[in-house]
Amino acid sequence: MGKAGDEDWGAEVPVVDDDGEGAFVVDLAGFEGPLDLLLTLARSQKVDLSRISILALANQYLDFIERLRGMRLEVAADYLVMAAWLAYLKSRLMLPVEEKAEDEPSAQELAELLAKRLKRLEAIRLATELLIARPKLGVDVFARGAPEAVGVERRFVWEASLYDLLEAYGSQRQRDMVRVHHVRRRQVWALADAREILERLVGAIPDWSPIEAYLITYMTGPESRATVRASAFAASLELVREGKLEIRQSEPFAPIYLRKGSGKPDDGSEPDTASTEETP
Amino acid sequence: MSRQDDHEGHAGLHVLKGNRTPEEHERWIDALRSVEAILFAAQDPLSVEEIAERLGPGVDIKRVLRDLKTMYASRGVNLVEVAGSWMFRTAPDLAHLMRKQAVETRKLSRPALETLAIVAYHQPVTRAEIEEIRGITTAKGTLDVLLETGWIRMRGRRKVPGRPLTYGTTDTFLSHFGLEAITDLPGLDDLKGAGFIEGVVPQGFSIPVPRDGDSLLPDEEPLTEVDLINLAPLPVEE
Amino acid sequence: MSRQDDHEGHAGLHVLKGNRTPEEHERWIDALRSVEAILFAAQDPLSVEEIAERLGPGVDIKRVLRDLKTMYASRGVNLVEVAGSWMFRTAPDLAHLMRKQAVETRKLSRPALETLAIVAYHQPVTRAEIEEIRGITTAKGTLDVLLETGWIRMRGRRKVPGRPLTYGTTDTFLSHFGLEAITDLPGLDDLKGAGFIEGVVPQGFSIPVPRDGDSLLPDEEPLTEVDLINLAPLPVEE
Repeated sequence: MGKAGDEDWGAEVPVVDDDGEGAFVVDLAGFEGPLDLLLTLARSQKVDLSRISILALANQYLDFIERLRGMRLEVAADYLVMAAWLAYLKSRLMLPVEEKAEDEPSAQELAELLAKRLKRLEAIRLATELLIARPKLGVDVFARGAPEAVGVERRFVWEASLYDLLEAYGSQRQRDMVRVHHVRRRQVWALADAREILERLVGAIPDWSPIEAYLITYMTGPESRATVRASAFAASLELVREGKLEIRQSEPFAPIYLRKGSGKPDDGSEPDTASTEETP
Repeated sequence: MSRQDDHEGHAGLHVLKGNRTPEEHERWIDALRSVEAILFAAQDPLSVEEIAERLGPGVDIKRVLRDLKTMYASRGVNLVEVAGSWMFRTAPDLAHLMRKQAVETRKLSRPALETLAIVAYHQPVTRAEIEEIRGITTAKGTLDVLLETGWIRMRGRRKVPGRPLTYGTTDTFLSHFGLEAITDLPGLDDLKGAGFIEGVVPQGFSIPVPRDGDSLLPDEEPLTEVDLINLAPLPVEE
Repeated sequence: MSRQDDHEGHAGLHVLKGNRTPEEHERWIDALRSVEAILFAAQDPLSVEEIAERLGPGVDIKRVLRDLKTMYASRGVNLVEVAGSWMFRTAPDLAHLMRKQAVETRKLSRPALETLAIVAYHQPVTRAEIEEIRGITTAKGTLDVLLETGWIRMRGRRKVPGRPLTYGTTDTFLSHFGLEAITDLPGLDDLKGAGFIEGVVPQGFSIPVPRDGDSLLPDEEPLTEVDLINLAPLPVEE
């Protein structure tokens, strides 16, 4: 009684427990409580439970408990409680019919209640038998051993409206406009930029050097070559006019050479400057 | 294997032909084959609604099920209704062949089985009521074990002082014991016949008609969220 | 449902009676039912030997299997032999019942919408061209999703080094977006008018007039058969 877990799975129940103080407590294994013991005793009367002699049953029960105690075995408390109750019932049953108190059942009624409780326990026992006798799934009958799973086929219905589409295209191309503008700016060498760079570079180089040498680092790709050359050349002419730069080209399409100017504004007498040409 | 013209090939199907036009018959055969396939493939019982969902409209599934049940009644595999759902199972009389198939199942102890039966026949029932019938204290573990099997569940709380938990059975219980409904519990008539159902016995002594369904009785109240967390059965140790 | 005397109840079984004595017939029915049940409950296909082990001696299992196979040939479930082992499987023609169609509505992502719009306006267009217009790398998945919608298709290959694929829209695209023809897509002025493009439009900014028709342009070449196999879109992951 009162043990959890393993017992519920049909594990062995010890018949006798050592309570740790030397005395043995009869667990009355095989009997599931006093009611069960009573039912077992009642069955031995071999009569219909509703016509059973509760008096005889009470005597049997008390004898049984007495025998256990005679064997100097400790009996679990609830069996003793039942024994006490049965002794009381027995004494009342044996007395002549007493005056019945209003709110108290008579001894006969108590006996009937006990008989009915026993009958009910027996009924549920029978029902348990019937229930466990049924073919059980996974024990007697079997479900599909290799079930075929239902594959879920996801189908997507895509949603987008023409509005979504046009809005996406419009804003996409709008971004595109801004972006293209930026790219142009990077790809064109502004005159001012070219002038600033030439001023800085030429100051560092004392003698004639080809213009390409100054510009090579800025000609990052074929598409930038033309703009770098054009802007640099235009800027160089301006710098020559201001006397900050001297420029020389031996013949058309020949390399253009630059060097630091005298610092005086150009008077136009330098012959080389006129014949220069931009590379196409 | 042309289904259309080979009468012999239809095997069991042609016996159910009845008075149908060839077209109706063909549709009928299609319906039978389809439901047969769907149920045969499934491990768990399927409700009429679940079958209908797979089949699409226009099929009298209940009739198909009835016909299939008849067709399979004598076979090694039977079509059975369990808790309102349908499934194929091996025939009970062939259990001896199936022993090998049986996975090592732990057998419930007597007290646990008895408690299960009380929950089944008396539901909704409180622990105190179970103890009253059995005349013995029910170990806490017993109900836990039963909860763990998935055969019983906590339904709610009885509206009496102390608000004790009420227990009832589940669909898994019905399915395991091959019951169509809780009213199919064996011996129910005997119990009624013995006068345990009617109010002839004093209060608290009757074996009530087992109540089906999930709906709570007037004297029950639902579990609260806190209950559901606190009462979640702990896994039972092996 | 007594199996012994109800001929009708045997359903498919009686057609195989042949010239047997009643006793032989009964044994035969038993064998059929047993094998049927064993195969039904088995987790894996079973060989003749494995079935024999379960049934005990005296049964011609190969014949039983052959008879069962015939009986089930026209049914919703078939008995099939796989690598020398036997199993029940749902009939191949009912495969559609074994799948559940889950229809989900999904919204196209922003990148997908933009890409779709570019394909619509600029078709035939290559992936590199889409990327150039969007100024961003287009994920492979984006085009796959669009192919899966059925709104764009691979038209052919551009006759340039690398032979890149060209994409265009489909008739499904037109019908989904309620367009009679691709040329119905609004032009720059309409887009500006509707406020889809705002502000000053720089010089040289243009929106192409979408080209209609399935026929390839002079700079396109058709897809080869190998393309069609290799490029079949894979199902889109969740």
